[in-house]
Amino acid sequence: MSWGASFIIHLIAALVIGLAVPALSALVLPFAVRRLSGFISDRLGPNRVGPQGFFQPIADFLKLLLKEDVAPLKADRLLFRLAPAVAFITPVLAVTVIPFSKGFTIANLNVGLVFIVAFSSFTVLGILLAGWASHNKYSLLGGLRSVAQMVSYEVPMILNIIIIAMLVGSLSLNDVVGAQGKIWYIAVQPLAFLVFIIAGMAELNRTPFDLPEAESELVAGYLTEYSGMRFGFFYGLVEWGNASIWSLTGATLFLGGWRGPFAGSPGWLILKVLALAFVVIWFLATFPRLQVDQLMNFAWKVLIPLSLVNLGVTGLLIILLPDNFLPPVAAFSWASVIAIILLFRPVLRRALLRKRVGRKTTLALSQAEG
Amino acid sequence: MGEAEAAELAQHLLGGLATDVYLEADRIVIALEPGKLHEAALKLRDHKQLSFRYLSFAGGIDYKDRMDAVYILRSVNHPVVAEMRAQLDREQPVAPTVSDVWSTAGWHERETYDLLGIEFEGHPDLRRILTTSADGVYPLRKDARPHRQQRREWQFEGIAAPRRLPGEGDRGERS
Amino acid sequence: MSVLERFEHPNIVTAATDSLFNWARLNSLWPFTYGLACCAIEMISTAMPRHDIARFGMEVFRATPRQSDVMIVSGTITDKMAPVLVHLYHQMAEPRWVVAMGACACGGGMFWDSYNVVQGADLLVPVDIYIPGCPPRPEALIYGMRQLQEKIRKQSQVGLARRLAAGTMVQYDADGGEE
Amino acid sequence: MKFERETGNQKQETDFGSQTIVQETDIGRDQPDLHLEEMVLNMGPQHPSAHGVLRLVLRLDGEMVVSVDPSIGYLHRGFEKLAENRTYLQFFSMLSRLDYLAGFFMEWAYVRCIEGLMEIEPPPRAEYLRVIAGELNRIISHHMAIGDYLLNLGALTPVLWTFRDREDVIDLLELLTGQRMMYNYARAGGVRYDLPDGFEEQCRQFLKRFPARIDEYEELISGNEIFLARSLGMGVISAGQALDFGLSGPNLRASGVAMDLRRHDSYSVYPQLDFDIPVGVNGDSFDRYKCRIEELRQSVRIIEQALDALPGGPVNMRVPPMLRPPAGEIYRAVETGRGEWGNYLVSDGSLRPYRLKMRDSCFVALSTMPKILPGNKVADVVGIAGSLDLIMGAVDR
Repeated sequence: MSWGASFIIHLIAALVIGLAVPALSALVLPFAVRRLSGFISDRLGPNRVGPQGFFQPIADFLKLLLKEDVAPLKADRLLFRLAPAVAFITPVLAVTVIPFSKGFTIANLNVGLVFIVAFSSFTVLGILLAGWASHNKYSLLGGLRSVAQMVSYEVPMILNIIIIAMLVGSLSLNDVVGAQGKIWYIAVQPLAFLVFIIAGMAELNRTPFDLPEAESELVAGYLTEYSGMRFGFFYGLVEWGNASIWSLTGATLFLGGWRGPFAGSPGWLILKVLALAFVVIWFLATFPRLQVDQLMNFAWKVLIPLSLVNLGVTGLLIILLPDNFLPPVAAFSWASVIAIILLFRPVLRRALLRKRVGRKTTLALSQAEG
Repeated sequence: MGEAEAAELAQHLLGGLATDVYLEADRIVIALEPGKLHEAALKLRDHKQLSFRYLSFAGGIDYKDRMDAVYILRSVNHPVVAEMRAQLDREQPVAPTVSDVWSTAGWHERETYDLLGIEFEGHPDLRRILTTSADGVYPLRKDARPHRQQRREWQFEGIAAPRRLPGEGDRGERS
Repeated sequence: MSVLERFEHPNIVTAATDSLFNWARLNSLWPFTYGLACCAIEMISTAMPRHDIARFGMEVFRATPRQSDVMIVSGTITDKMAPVLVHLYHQMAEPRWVVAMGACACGGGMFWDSYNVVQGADLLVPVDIYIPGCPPRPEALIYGMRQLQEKIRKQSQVGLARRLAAGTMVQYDADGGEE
Repeated sequence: MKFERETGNQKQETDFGSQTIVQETDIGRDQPDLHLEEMVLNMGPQHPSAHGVLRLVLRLDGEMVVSVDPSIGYLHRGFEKLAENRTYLQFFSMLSRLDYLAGFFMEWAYVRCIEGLMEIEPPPRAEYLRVIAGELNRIISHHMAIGDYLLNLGALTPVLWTFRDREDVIDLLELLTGQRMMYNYARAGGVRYDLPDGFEEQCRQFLKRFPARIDEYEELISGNEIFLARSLGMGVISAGQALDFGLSGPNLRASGVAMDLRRHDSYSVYPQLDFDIPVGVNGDSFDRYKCRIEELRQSVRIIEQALDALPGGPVNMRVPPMLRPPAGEIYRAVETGRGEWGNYLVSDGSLRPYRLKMRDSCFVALSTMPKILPGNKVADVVGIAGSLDLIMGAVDR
């Protein structure tokens, strides 16, 4: 095949898949959120539009498409309109390096991991632009929070991706999936998986880290001034597109990618992605929101030291036992996860509480005095 | 300690400050000169046994010929309610503030100022709190007749009224 | 002959798009989180498990006027609140609807003669649906929203466009004055 | 199809009314290159955590609150003036609209005033029915308080769970009074209706079911590390401060002052009922939340006892149809879900109240915010406001 033809085929494939994955996730995931969180809170959720309410997201998006597109007078018009597009780069481009099955990768880069990390940072640029250009104080606060949060949580995220790269010995995602033929890395590195999940929630602005768009504090955060489809871009395509990218990355790195019983296929990958998305929704319906300083404390005082220790020990074990390093790494990782679960409360409380409460809070019951 | 006992104690405590101390409907009423409100308030709050450390509210009543400032106090130790009241001049109602005695009085006095027009001398932040009425209109005064008997049109400074097409959600045009 | 005049009467194009667009709009009515008084509690109850307005896809209560479609004026409007209400109405993006929930929003309710109460939301903004009651039960609010859906089902895009042409939607500068 | 405007889309900024006054702080003074500004953020009157129509003008240094100026009156409906223009009986129906989450307490305080002036005692059955209605009201009020507080902290599910159970209580109240929220149940000299058929069984079933539900809330909320981190040590009010601020209800008791008008004033038949008063230790948001949870349990106890001890007899007494209390002045208060609700009633012997002054606990709780909020983060503003359990209908009156 000539170079030109190959280029065009790849371009079309990238566009189709790159647009289809965010679009599909924007259609499926918000609906899943509403039904699942409805289930958790004893409700039904949307069930009138189409079978079991399945056309609800279609109606929502069509409506958003038809709605007036307002740009505030004092806003920086160009940046205001550009921001959703900038944020949308992440899910479109990052999906191109994900292996969907054996030999089915749009761009089989040998630096796939770096590529994903690099492009997942683009969202923050879009959000900062949106927050700044809106000329609204809530938006500004939301944008600033988002930058602080995403930059902080990028670090543990990358550290854990490096751990996987070290285990595999390659930065190519195909190699990562190939190396998980016998055992998935969730069994080898549960600690890294745990940190990956937590940091991912923060990267995705999901509860308990949904500070940038904290509805009860900042109205809608950086989205406050957006209406119509520009809002739809952020609300559906960017957020849930990113969620699916995160789930795809997680499934590839830790859950064996497209591998599965019987035969490896994209079907298994989709199942794993849905499982990870379920975790996101579950968190969303359960947790309250963290505070800004608690959020920062948690990243810099808990997650990053944890990841660094994990990285150091894993690297040491790989150097010391170059032939058979998986069992000791797994042993260390499992031991630390169990230790964290046992010591979870004191560690977390120390990290989160900004000032100690002297006495343990109890309630005295004043008995009848007559 | 019952009300009668507390009233006696208060009478003894305040001495010449109070013009009258009597019981009415389960509460001790302490009538005072407006100038002596602050001093009496301090004494009532700091007394060990009476310990009126809790101010329920500070308000006012317009009696057409005079204006009364009313303070309801609650004793922390005993189930006793006391009322301080002072008669003010209706045309120029001025009372000393007790917001330094009980900080809760700050907002209650603002509200009384807003609704009745009683000015509290020494109040740190005496602004209107509830209404947007013009100066000099105090809705709770008996001679104020602020009632609306008809639907009126609204125009806001700096905000345009939404335009309507004929028949679009405008009851005024249809009826 | 302007485009609007050409589409004066429904034709095969507008009828089909009308039904599709209206289907999307009426099935995705996102209310505005704008609780004023007592009725707000019943409005919240409507979104809660027993009554669950989410079944109709209406549980997405947006806190910012930009992203909401229907403003439920739930409660008494006071003098101090009236300019805010108009302001928020202006900030909503078209197409937008207003539901007056409860006696106070319909006509002042039992506070009609108070010195600080606006006698009905329709003195300030165009109201599409009136829901009587003090406060209306959640069932009544759901019924009102269903009526609004019926209203939307019958509306035509031409009508909306004519509204545009008639200058219903006004330009505002940042200080709220008309341009 | 988009409704683009012909000359571009122009609308206003969202934070209406806020002046963009910018003041330089002292921090940057010695560093001329560093330009620090305080930001004025206008929270409300339309804000998801404004509990209706509260407006807070915050002065922020970054995310840190420097000063707070609550602006109220967005729901000032002029109750006190309206009372002077309605007869005593006409005004009964308006009272529940004050604190619309627990409207029966307002009626109770009002009839206590009238009964005090007329010097009549309602029959005992009526007093018990009032206690039952009042405690059911306290339960729904605390339901809203807990759910709304957690919603302010960003947790979605608790508010849905509490509202699920709130509907059960509302069913009971509807059975008892005929209305979901606005009861119009109390009458001078008794209550309006006797117990309907089937109320007692339904109520007992609910009381049997409800403690498990409270445990369920605690399981979801109280042990959650994020909730603890957001509530422990937040908005601390010491006992002395609380008395000075004039707080009442759970807000006061969370600070360690065991003052409950049900005990302190011993009105109605509360002296004959056995219940505890939960008292906090630290006076922070967590204690306020915990006090409310505990009061839910105590309310269950009270209703059970009241149902057991319910005497027979009439539920109201004959009073003249046109109420005309003798001239006099009286102050009577009841303990609502939020604290002391007091009415100061001045009667001149005519058909209408001469003056009705209402004392509200949320108004007082709100007035503490300028003192306790500075130094906290923006997110804590809504957190602490949620834990104080404000209801604007009662604040603005």
